[in-house]
Amino acid sequence: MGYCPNTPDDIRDMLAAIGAASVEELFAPIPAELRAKSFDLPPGMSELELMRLMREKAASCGADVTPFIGGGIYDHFIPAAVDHLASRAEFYTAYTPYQPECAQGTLQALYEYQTTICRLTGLEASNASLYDGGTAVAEAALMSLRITDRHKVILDGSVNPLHREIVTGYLHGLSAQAVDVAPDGCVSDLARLMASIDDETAAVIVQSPNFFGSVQDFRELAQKAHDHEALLIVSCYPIAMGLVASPGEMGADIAVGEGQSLGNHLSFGGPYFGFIATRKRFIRNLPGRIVGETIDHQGRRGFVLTLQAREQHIKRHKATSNICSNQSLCALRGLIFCASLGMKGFEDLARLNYDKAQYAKSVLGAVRGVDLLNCGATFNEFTLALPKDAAEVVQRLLDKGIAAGVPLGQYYPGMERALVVTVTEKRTKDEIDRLAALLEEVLWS
Amino acid sequence: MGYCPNTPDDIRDMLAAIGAASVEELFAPIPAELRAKSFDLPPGMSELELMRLMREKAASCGADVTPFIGGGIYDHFIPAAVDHLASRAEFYTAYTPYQPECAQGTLQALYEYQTTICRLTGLEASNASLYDGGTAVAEAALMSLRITDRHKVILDGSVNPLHREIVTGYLHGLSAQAVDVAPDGCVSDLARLMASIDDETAAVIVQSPNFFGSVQDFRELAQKAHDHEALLIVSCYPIAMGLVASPGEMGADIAVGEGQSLGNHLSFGGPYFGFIATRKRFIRNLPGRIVGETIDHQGRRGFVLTLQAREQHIKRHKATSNICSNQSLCALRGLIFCASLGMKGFEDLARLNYDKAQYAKSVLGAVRGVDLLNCGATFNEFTLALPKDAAEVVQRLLDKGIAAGVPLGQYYPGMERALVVTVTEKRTKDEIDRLAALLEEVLWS
Amino acid sequence: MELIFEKSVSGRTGVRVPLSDVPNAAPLPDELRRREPVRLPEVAELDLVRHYTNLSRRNFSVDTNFYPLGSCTMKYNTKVTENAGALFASCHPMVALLPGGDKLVQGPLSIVYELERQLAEITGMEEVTTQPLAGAHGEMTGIMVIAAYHKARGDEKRKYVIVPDSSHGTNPASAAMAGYEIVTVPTAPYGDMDLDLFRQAMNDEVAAVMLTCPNTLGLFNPHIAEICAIAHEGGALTYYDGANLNAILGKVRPGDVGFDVIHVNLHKTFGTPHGGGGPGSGPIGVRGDLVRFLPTPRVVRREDGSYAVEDHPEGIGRVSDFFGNFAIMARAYAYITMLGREGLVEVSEQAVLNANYIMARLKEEYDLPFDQTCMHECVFSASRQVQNGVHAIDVAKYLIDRGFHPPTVYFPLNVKEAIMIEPTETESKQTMDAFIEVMLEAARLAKEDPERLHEAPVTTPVGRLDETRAARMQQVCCE
Amino acid sequence: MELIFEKSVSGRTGVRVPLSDVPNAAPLPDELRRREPVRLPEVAELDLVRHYTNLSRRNFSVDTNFYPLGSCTMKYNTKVTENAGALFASCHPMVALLPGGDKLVQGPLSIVYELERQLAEITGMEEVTTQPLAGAHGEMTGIMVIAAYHKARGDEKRKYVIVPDSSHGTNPASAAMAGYEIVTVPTAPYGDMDLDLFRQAMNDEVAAVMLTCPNTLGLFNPHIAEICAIAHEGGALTYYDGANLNAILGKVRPGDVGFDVIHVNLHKTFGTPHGGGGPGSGPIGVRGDLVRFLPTPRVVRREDGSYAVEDHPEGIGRVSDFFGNFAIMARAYAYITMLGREGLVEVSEQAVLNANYIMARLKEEYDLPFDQTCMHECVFSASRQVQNGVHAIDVAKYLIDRGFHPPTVYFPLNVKEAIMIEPTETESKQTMDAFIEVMLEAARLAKEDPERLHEAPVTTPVGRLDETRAARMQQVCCE
Repeated sequence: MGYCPNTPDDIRDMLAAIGAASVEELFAPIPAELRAKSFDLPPGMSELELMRLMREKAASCGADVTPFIGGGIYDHFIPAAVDHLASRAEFYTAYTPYQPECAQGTLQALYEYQTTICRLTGLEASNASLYDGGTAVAEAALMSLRITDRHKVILDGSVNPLHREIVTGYLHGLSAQAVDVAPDGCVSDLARLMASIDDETAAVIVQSPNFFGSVQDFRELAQKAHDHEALLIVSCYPIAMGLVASPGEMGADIAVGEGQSLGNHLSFGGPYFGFIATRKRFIRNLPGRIVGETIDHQGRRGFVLTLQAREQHIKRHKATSNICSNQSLCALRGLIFCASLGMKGFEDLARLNYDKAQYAKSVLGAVRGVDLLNCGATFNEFTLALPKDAAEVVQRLLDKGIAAGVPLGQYYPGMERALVVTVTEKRTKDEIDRLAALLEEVLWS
Repeated sequence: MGYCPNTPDDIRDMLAAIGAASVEELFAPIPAELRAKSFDLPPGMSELELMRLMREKAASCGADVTPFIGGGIYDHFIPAAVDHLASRAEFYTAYTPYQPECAQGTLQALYEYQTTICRLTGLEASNASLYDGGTAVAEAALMSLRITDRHKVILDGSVNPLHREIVTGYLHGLSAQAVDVAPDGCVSDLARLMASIDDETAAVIVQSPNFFGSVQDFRELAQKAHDHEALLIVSCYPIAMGLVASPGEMGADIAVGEGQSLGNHLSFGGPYFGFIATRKRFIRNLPGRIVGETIDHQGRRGFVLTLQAREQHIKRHKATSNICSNQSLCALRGLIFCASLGMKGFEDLARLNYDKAQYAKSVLGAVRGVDLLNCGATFNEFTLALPKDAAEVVQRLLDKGIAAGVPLGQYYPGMERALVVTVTEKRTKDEIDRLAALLEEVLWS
Repeated sequence: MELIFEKSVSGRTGVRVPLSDVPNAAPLPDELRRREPVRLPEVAELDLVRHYTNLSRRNFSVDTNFYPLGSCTMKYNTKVTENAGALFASCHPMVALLPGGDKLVQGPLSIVYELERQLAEITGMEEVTTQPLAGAHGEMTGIMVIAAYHKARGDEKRKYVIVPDSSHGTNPASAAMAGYEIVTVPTAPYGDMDLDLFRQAMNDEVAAVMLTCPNTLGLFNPHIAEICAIAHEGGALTYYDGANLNAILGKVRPGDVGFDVIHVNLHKTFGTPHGGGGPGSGPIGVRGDLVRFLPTPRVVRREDGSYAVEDHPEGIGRVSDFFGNFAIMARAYAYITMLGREGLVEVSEQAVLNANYIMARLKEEYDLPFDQTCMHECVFSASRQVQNGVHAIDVAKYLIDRGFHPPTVYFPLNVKEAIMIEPTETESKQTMDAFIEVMLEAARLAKEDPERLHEAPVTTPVGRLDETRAARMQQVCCE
Repeated sequence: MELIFEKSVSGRTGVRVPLSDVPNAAPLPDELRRREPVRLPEVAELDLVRHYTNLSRRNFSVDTNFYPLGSCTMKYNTKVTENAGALFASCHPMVALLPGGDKLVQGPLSIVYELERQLAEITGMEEVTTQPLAGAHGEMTGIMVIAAYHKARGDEKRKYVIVPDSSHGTNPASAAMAGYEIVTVPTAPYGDMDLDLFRQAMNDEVAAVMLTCPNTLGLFNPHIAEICAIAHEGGALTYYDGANLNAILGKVRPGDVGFDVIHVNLHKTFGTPHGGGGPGSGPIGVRGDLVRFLPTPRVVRREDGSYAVEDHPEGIGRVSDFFGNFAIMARAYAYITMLGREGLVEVSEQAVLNANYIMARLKEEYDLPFDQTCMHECVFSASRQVQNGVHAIDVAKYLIDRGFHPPTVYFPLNVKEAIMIEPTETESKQTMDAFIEVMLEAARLAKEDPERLHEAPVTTPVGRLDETRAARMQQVCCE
């Protein structure tokens, strides 16, 4: 017996009420020739044995490696309260708040989440979450096509290559054009980006900080895009928003990003959440669910899913997106994370990331033969030029329990000796110093 | 700043309302000469640093040792639901249910707990928990003094020596007499116990299964005690109650025990809980809190703390005990554990313990030079006679990552070569076989 | 209840940020710096905890209420699988993509691999990818695979995808996202997609047919093999929406029937919690000759038994950043492993039994448009109650007052005043009996005291909310 | 709500028991076997989870409500300390007592040792033992230590322990458990134990004087040094009940003042949750020449920095099985370590500020028997309200309806209609203002509409319960 509660007596009584002789009889509508030809799975096990198995697997999950890696996903501190609150059963065992009267918990939390995203990004309207950072960039691209009724998107080469691949796939199906503009070293080639914009352009997509860690000023780019009635889409790293000018400040029309760093565990790739925010006038073009404020007949404030006419369950193939299940619980974690730090704490956290990365720059840049690639200003990532193949160096350092960074060769042919190093607030000075020492050792001994 | 929420503005406003110039002024009632001469503690740290420190400490806590040890505390399976439910904030951040209308959660749960303890022990009235197994035996002894108005307690030597030490301490203060009766090998010396009972005897205290693992029939002992208007107190191991005759069936007047094995983590010694149950006619002599059923003015069923006239906050020095804070949350875990297994599951679990221990007996008893001490019937513990000093053997096996058992020499002089081995349902056949192999190796190579 | 922002007090701090052990760095250039701090709420940890604890208490959920939300499979998710999923919290996915990194993450890679094998066996497909992050994402991925297949064959003319009118809205939306135009086929009086109309709609410009089976009426379509044959004959591929897979575990495998692509909702069928609307997870399975089009990367098992991450050069590329919603997948893997073969078969048998029981008990009082044995869910209509001015929504709101989450209402679209009930296998007869009592009570009240139903709910923190106002105001964040 | 036993259905199973990998053994002899299985509830895991989740929702708690329960120090407990305490779940205490076992449990042993050092510094005592499992258990242990001290000196005549009439009931009860007779000294008009009456009560048969300071009126007794001196002069020792230690961290150390023994409640002062009534933890600290009487075993630090468990042969023996409620101690250790010196001082300062603020704001409407600066709590009397037939209990019940846990009422016994309010340092001015509003509202209602208060609470699952009936019925378990 599995986890089904009904006893043989229950089953007998239920069959009698149905008027069926057996449970098997209920499957009579399935023609015999359609029956499963195989169902070859092992027998089940109890909780105790299951956890024994799962713990074995978790023992080999790389959790003991010191991560100086990012690539969109960051090893940040998560306050204990986040886990405690997000694991309230009333949150995680509920579904989409279709019945608002008995879902005000989820709805108000999502409204607060939307507010948080608007404030982080400096924009006016957020939805209730998307899948992840990569699909968020893709959804933003599609959104720009809808808004402008154009078919060309300019994609900066310093946007996360994993995200670019997803965007390309999404655009491909719609026969829209993605124009790639290669970066200039570690920074966006703003001149070429601007030169690429024309009256066919739906949007320019950039990232801040970019995949190499650089932070740039996109105000002029925004102006140029707007001159052509194109949109500026900025993918941003939310923790950086404590210190770095927001997409809104930069003139972006749509801001997106990977929300993982806001209180979501690394979890080998997910679940995380994507966020998207835009100007209020584009709200009807947002994909996914949106929570809005309203009142009941007694004038009490309440929250509901709103503007559902955009969505697939109403609009079907004319919807702004196919998204249905989103990443609510991860968005809730993001909200609680932000609220637990607060205005000051969030800024302090960003500064700590910045300070630690600047320290790491100085220490790693001082390793014999290692140069900093000129990336301009950076936040908590930066790119090193090594005197040897970065992939080899990383592999040798992995054997010493340290993930030294992401080697760029696999994403940027020609950059085989470049290494993007990430330093979050969780990396201690000792760990940074140790990385420098080991790097020296691996390079020269 | 620590974890206090008030801002400088709040503090200023509050001081104004109070009419004080400073917070320090509020401490003016404390004469200067009484002020602290030192308060030499290090500065605080953040969550991140704290958890780093605590994880370091937890890395050296013996959790990787395979435990074949008990001594009253057992490594049992805990269903995942127990942690999830007992960590509901409404349970663990509440206090004693003094205001029953807003504490029906705790009160009903404790009523269910009391019912569970009554059913486990085969008795009629339980309190809402005591501190632990040892103090529960002591409280039962004191209870027998109150009921009989006598001053002598007969204490079987096969009762857990840690518990006996506590009982002796409690009785000592009250100038009551504890008569120790040495066990006959691994079993209670029933004849001597019976012979010790006289008309001065308040109670006889035995344990089932006893410290050596043996299970005995106490019916005749109960009869003899009752003939002298003395009580029989049985300390029992709750998991064994799935298979072994209950204290009630054996004729006990008071049953007590250590509740840890019911869903409470090992946690280096606590918190656990002690339980106590008795016949209904002795209910007013129970120590500690008791929850009772009642109704409100609309006839709705509800639960309250009852018979409080026994307790220290009412009766002060004439109370049945000084206990105030008990181990509610641990008792709740015990309740949820029992309910999650249910009638059948609880019996199956007990049988599994029994079967595994019987298997271990056969395998370990077959190790060259090792004998089973004649313990009669056992549940999930048994005593081996080794050909060498058991303490040495245990120490050598500890180095191999296995806690082979509790050597008896430190508790029973003369039994230096005896070893009590515990086998719960969590020990696998492979682990048992490995213990046998390693024992052979340690003894002979 | 106030918003967390409304509880903010200037200068109040919550969780402490770690202290710095490095020197302060020179600031960012002015033009790159944020002008003002992010206006996040300034609350103490206690404020935070009390706020979200109390907010959570304003939700119905599976752990607190029976939640027979049709088409959502709101089954109970065991706590042990929740714990299993949490074991991998500290595992950085990028490690797997580093040179030599795969050997450090053998545990999670084995779960990806084994889960894909389990799902392949369960669905009768050749290979599975766990990359899609939700059901709709799986649908889109599946249609992208189908598009790649046609393209690889040089078959460029196909621009239509056929869906029945009873399908989930995600089906047409996903196909549209993948660049197709939609042809909708109506439901026949017997409750399934009209076979004749489907035949008429098929032509050599159709790329795929998307079906949900059992369909959204909870009915098993006995013609699915025939539909597959017709589609294949026309050169189209067939897509199986696995939303309702919970009904047929071990009974039917879409791959055996002739479907080419399937997605499964781990959060519906395989016991992972719904999280207030997500995260889900929507792996897709494909038949043999579509395997090469699956997204990159793939987790493979080497001959020595170890696992590796490989590029999949002919595939459609990446549809999400890494391997999917891994912690959700780990829960599903744990669920499948714990239940095993017998347990999974029991899931479907009991889910179907429970649905038929509710159907049998309620059909005297509620119209049953398709009165036949149902699978895991049954669809009533409140049309009889409408005669007294009581609509499906009124019954739904009354259920809230009585402690039950309402069924899905007004879906599927092809049933007027639809009330779609899916009890799932994890609910007992006793719970269903209590629900049935209240449903019958609602039917009685519809006749005797319809106002009671119109006023519901009265036990919730807010009554029925003005949705029109919300749409008009577009107040989606606080100032 | 039904009892879990009432939800039981014969034959239903919950969590699966592990399968056996060993042969079935021959059964126990008949006379040793249980006759019938234990009648535990037969429920599915979902039933279990829904039952206890919903049951939990019938509680007020710190995480959901302001809980100003005087004398209980219901402060907010941070979640990180909760996590810290859970890290040692799999650590078997018996390992520490095995030969050579101490080296495997250095982590937890270091916590026992360091926590004892922290508490010694905080209280100004020489050494501390963490063995006592709650405050009252600490009191008894402390009195046992005092008894051992007198006995070791051959001073066998002392048979009395003096307590003030305002003391917690545990003080006299604990002393009685340790074999002493109790002498109660009344409170003087100035709110503290009457010094003259105390002097009269002192003689060479007194073993100890037990004091709570600040006392249960929330007042600091400026005569404590004098009391200690008088006691010591008479050969008695002084016991400091640390229940109210939260008021004086870093301000006063009982050891400095002259107290010989102290217990501290980790669950009050040091940030561990109260668990619905327990577990607590009640370490005691003693002055130098009492150290040898502390219970066995002791955790010691060897010269090489490692920790060991040692017998303590002159001690009073064991008062609990191992080292105390360790997981609670670990939380307290984490709390003290996280807050540090400044944080702990701030605790007391803010706790005292908060209490004085509430006192100042309410004293216009509620009688304040001792109108002077209070420490961490303040005690009002509802005697003014009694003139309108409204008692302390009515105010308390009305607070429940308004979402606040009531203060302690009818304690201390030396104040009629006592209302004892302890906000603690973790509550904000805003929360207290909301509470104050409702308290003032209750005072207004007492004059204008006393019936409203008599009827309260009306928002809870049950109204006021018939306690007399409960005591008469003695229904303490279900059949």
